[in-house]
Amino acid sequence: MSSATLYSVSYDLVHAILAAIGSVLPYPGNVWITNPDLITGLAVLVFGAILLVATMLNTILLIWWERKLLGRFMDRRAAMHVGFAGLLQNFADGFKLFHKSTVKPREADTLGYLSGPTAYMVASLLIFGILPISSGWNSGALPLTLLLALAVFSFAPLFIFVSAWSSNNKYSLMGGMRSAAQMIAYEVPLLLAVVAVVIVAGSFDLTTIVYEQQNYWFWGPLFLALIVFVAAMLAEMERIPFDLPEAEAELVEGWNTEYGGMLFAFFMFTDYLRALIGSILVVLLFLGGWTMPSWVPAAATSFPLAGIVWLMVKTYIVFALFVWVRASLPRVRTDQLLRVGWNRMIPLALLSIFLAAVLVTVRCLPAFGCIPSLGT
Amino acid sequence: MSEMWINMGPQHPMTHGLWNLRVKIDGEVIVDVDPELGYLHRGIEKISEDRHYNEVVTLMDRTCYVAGLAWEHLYIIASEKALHIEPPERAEYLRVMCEEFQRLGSHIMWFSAFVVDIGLLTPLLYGMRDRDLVLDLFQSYTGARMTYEYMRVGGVRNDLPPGFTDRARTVLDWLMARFDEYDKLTLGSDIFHKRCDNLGILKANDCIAHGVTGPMLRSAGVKRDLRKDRPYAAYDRVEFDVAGADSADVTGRYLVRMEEMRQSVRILRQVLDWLDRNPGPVMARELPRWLGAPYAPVGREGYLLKRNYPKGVGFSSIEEPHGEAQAYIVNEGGEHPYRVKLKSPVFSNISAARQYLVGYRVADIPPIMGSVDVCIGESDR
Amino acid sequence: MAESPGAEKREESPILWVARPMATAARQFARSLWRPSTIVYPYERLEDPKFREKLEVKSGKPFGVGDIWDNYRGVHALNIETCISCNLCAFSCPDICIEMVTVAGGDPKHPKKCPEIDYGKCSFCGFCSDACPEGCLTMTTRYEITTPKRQEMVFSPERMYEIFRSKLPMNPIRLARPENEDQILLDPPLCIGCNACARDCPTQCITMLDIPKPEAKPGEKLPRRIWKEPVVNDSDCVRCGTCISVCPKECLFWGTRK
Amino acid sequence: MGPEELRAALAPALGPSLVGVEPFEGFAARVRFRREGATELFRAVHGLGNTHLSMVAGIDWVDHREVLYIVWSDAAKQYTLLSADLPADDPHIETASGVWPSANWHERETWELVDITFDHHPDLRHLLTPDGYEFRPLLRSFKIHEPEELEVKVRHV
Repeated sequence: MSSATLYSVSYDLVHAILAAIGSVLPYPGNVWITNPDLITGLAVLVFGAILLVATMLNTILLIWWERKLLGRFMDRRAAMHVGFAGLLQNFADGFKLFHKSTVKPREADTLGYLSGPTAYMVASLLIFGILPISSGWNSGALPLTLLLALAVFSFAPLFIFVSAWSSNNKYSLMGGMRSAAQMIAYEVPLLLAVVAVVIVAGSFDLTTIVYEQQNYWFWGPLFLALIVFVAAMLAEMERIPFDLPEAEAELVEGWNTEYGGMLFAFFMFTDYLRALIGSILVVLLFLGGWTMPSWVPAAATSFPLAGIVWLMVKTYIVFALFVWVRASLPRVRTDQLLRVGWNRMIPLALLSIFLAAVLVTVRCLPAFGCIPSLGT
Repeated sequence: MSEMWINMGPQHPMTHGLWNLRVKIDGEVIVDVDPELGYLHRGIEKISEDRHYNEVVTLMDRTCYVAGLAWEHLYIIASEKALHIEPPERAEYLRVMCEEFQRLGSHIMWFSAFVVDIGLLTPLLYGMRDRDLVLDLFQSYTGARMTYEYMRVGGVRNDLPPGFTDRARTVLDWLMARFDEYDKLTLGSDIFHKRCDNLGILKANDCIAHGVTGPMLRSAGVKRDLRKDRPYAAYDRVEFDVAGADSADVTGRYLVRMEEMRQSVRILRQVLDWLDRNPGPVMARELPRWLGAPYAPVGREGYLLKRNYPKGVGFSSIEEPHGEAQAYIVNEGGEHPYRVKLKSPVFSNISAARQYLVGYRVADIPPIMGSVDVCIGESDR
Repeated sequence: MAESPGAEKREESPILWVARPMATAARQFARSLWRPSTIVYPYERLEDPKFREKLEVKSGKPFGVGDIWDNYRGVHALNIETCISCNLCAFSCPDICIEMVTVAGGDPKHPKKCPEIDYGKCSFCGFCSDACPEGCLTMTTRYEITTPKRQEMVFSPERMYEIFRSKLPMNPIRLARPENEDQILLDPPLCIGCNACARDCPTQCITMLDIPKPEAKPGEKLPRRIWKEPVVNDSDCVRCGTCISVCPKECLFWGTRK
Repeated sequence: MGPEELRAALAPALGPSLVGVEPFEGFAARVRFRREGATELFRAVHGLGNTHLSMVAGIDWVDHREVLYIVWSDAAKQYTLLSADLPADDPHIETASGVWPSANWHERETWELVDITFDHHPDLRHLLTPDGYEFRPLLRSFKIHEPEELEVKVRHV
């Protein structure tokens, strides 16, 4: 366990640069520039910038990954001309969206129309500030990271509904209402499934949860919770088969019907941001996070940043599963979705909590081994 | 939310064409609907009155852009009756082949559009891919992929190119294997049944009263198929079964159309065998001069030669991919038809929209309208 | 009754309901992993015979239309040298998009006229190439005519001659002529022997033959005319109707010779 | 059902408004009737098993107009053609949509294109043409081309 965190690295970086500058500056300047408050402030900025760029790159890569996978599922090639294998296609699309003008409907409420997508994106980006991505690479030592991440994650329906309401369009409104109903309905099973993990791991801290999985990953014993979590996550991410709020066939484009240009890019980007968060959460909670099983040769897990690489590999594999589901299943209807959510998912989630409790009681599984915090 | 009218169309992903479905909703429940047509009305019936019989064929391709050959067939049968011309037998078989390939193409196109309506994007591409094979076949003998201009009064434009029948059989084998794949993606999925069972129910009595025909009627248990009931061209000489279902819902229509595609393949195999065995002329021997294509229809200075050609009325009714299509052509002895009346099955099927939409939810509109197989080109004409 | 492939499977375990479509999609994924069915259009073209061969061998799927792709009705190719200016293409065009324009090569009295096609109006129905008696107006596999300028959609005869000389595959399909073709008939009493039909006939199949000048009966005036009559060589005639339209006395007409 | 049987079945109900029943190619028969007996005829024909009305069409014969109804009987598997001549100056006829609901849209179309008014029609609005469209395109008097372009020399052979 190294003590370097992303924040400490950026602090050291800023400190070194400012010290170097300060050594050549005359008297009042060099004191001022090595002021600890300034270093801290700049370090936070650098930390944020690195995080933002990494997140954006990852999200765009995720879109590329989905396009390529979906293309093969559909017996076609996806983006392939801009950059190697179309890797830069999404940048091109993004630039196109960025230089389009924002056309606001005349009757739309300006404040809500503009702030909705922005808040939606910012709230989702916040989560990356607290997600641990490798050992020691968590940004702060919060004891309740999981809870905070899920709380911020569930802000989304509010912003979606604000955007939908303020764009003054019947389709947007219906999409927004569906979205709110759906997200609230699936928030409950999502949290209940998480509770199963928390019971076993004994902590709300994601780093701790990952370390509790060093003997075996939770997906095996907590398979039911995994199923519930993935299904609820699909609904939270609004992907097929649960993409009713933006069902193209009946609601045009759902709550973002009236958005174009950069604001639409915000929505689009944030959808994939949330997909990335969802996939990372699945990996952290059930698939051992950045750790690998002991039979994996040490050379494969000990190179620099190995934890981040393995976490990302797992994340992309989990996301591929989401894409696979999207490629093969039709969309369900609102009432069916809500009925499944309340009538099926919640009992299953409760059952998974019961199973988790059983697991805690028996402590050790014969084939898998024990959870560290529970002892042998 | 209280009751409100929303306009689904003319630019809406559900419409599959240029039309407007005005829906009155109470929350998510449909209270009333009012379809509006006419966005694609090009006056084909009027333009036909100003064109020579063979030139009207170019308009018929544009009538329904996914079933051009079926409409050519409809028009040609009626105008041959009006002009008292008998096509050779090989031409009749070729026309049956055209119509069945067109049915395959149209139904696959319908499948592609329908699965998107229920949110299934993958089979859309499968359907497009497989329809392209049918279009390739069309291109190889008509020369075009969408606007074929293949049939002529008195026969067809040209015979099949060498090697066509073998290639067509390969395509049919490929398609038959793909149909099973389609079924696995749709019928094999629980969500599909959740979405489509007991949806958009239109019972047989309502179908007949509102003039609904085609797969919608057959899915309600009425096995009316003009190819069987009132055989035209060479349909009395091929074997096939009429597809049918009892459920009268969206799933029933899906089953009927998939079964029809399989029956089309069955018909096509027989027709291809026949065509292999029986070479012959594809154009009638006795044609009025101005009907043969390679002639000047009029003299250079607008010099028109009026012949005392027998007058007549031609009526044809065929089982187009969407249902019962009819043409009524009045020949008053001139080069141009006096009146061409076309009846589109989609026109009647849309007109009954209130019967099968009211009471369902907004989310059900795309699958229901998708199962109707709307083609606005032919309903507006 | 169509048997429902889903009906008997309803008793199966619910996990299959999700697994079956997912397995189908995965199978397709594996199939298209190496080579999806799409072709990369601007770089790979189905009208390119080399690419077609490669595709058919590798994919094993019935994609592409093989050599009969050449039957495609695309942009016209015009062989100006063999064009006889018969006007039939312009006559037969349902969209009235063909205009006969003068090209170099004719004598000043009878300028040579060849078709100029406006692809903004053309519907590619192929009636013109069907009508062409000399086979000089054919359709090729070229289909890219998009241009930002509307004037560039009008293809002059010289431009179509360029296409002809570029050796693109031509549509080999020819329409068979019916056997009971009408012929050019003459209404002898009306004819004045003016030679207009023989002069303008694009195939030179009309010859003016001398007819005996009748003896004028007493009190009767002979008509003022040249004592010649056109005779049409039916095997050379392309039935373009030029003679009928240039006849000043309307004495030629379509009909069947007994 | 041949023309003679059809006449025997229809004559009592219609009386003088039945002009004639004649054989017609492609149909079981062609029933010509006067518009005064339209509703009775529709009821009678519907009662004979012709439950499906497949099309309503109008033809403008310049001096008069003709309205056509094509009905289908599932039992006999035959079409029957019903036709009535209407005067060109006052072309109206009773609606068939009370007997066959499918006539609704066909009659709207015939009304707007051929200018035949259907009395007591529940919803006689423009369907294919825009609301307030004043022309009746399928009348012979509506020319696509300018009149001088249509003038051609005609010679009968």
